[in-house]
Amino acid sequence: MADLKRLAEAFIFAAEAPLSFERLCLLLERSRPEVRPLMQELLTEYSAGQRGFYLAEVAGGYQFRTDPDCGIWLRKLSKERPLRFSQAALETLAIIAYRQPMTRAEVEYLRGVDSGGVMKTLLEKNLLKIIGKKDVPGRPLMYGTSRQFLELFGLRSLEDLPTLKEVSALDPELAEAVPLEPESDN
Amino acid sequence: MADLKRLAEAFIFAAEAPLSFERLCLLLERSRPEVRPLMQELLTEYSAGQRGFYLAEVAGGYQFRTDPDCGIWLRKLSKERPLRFSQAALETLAIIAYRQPMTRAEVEYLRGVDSGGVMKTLLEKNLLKIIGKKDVPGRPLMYGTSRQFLELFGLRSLEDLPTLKEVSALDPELAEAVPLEPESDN
Amino acid sequence: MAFEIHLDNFTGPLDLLLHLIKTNEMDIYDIQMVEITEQYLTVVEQMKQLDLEIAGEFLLMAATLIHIKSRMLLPVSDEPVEEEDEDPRAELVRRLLEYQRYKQAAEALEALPQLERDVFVSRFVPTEIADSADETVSLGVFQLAEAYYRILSEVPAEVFHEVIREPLSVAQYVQLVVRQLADGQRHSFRRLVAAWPSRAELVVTFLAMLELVKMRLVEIDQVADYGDIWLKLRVAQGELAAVDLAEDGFGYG
Repeated sequence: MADLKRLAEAFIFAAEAPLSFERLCLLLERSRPEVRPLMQELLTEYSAGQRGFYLAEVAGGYQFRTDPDCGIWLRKLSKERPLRFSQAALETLAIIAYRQPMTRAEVEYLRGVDSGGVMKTLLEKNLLKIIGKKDVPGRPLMYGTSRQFLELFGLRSLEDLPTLKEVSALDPELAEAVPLEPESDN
Repeated sequence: MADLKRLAEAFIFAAEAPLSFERLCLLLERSRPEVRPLMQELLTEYSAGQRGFYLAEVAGGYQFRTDPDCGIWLRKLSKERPLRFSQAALETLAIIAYRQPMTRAEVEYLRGVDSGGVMKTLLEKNLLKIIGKKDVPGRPLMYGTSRQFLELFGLRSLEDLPTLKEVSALDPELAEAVPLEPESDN
Repeated sequence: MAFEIHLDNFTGPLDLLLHLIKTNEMDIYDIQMVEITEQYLTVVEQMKQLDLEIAGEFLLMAATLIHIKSRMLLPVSDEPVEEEDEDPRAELVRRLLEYQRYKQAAEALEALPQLERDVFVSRFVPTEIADSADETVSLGVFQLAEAYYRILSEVPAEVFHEVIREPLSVAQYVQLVVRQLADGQRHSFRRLVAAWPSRAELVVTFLAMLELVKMRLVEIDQVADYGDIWLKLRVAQGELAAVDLAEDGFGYG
């Protein structure tokens, strides 16, 4: 049993992306009920704040990651500047993350500004993805966030997104999520 | 002191290559006599044969590595690795997705290079399928994309593929480069 | 009221409006349209004077503000206008509130520990899995579409609909290509076809090239993806005479 746990550790450590529970079971050639308690143990052993790294649950999988506490120090390791998002990129990502699937026109209606360039950059960085076409006249493309988006921000799933502040309750009519009606899909 | 050890762990874990003792001291901004005992502790804590990975002393530095015991198993990771794509595979897939049915010669004409190997790989991965023979001399095989292709890209149907107009709305540069109306020839 | 504002500090007109509302300590549910419109226009005007290019969205918002302001100034009509007397600002307020939500969400995202900025993963690749798999590219519908349109942009149009009829004979072009390559040097395909500008000729030249490759008379290579294709004669000029380059040999007749 100890060996199975070691193997699980090794797989997660060596995988290039977060390793899902299903894939881990396949790799270990064991059933889920056999693997589950192991993972519980590992999550405890490598929980955040104990060592320099911890076992994180991200993007539907497990991955060893350095503890966020150490972040400022670790930045000294890399010469390159980390990815810095512009305000426009963050807004666009946020809107799509919370409201996906979204068309470009819907994003632009919410932001009040042309967003094609920003969306293209985010698509190229693989943080957004095209997830089909909307069933309305013109069949505009629909966008959503990708797995890399979850990995980048260390989220298990979209449900892990920070809760949005509710719009002030002063006016219950306004507080309701406003249905989007972009003028037109151009 | 515990924090210094955590930091050392994190540095070694995140470094791109084995981290030398000297560099570690620099990064930690501590003197060698301060760091040396830490490293002894870490080497003991993460000695080989205990976990899935261990603290190895290699190439004049420290590095966390998977335990050699697990090696044979780890090979499964590469075999069962999620699909990896080369630029060549992506191009070939793109051409066939948009213009199917396509013969190999047609693909090669568009790409300007031999594509037999790539197409074979894509067939093996079940992303392409043979959909008949073309009614021209030599009766070459015609290829198209498969169900798995749609699944992989999260598309409901081929009609969900973005048209030139949609892509170039995000990337005006493309619109100038492609004088075609490819929508019309499906 | 003097303030210094730069448009590029704002991601859009909604952002600028929110800023103005906040600095004026106004209630977002009760925007003072006259004041806000005036300030907004001042900012836009400053930008114009600085000869900065102002995005259309900022001007559109200016028009919207003026419109709302004028509607607010109209005397409330005595006629019982159905239920239509919604506050002219309502739509703007809704948009501002909604936008504010996502502006805050963006801040929350930014604050999350970010990979390669605050959090790092191990870069160690065990030799067991370090097989030389080809360099990988990111994979998504967008990448697929972009790859396709990039290729199209480099290929002459309508190649698949072209029906090649005489008088262009492949054999004839085989001869032409051979003549061009006779010096034994490498020649670029692009340069070769540049001599024959029409699409039909290009296709025939291409077919001729393929024939020559098939007959192992010419070798082709390409140094980089998308790079030019290079052709070079594989045989000595003298040996060519022995090869039958006549029309019927190619089966296009």
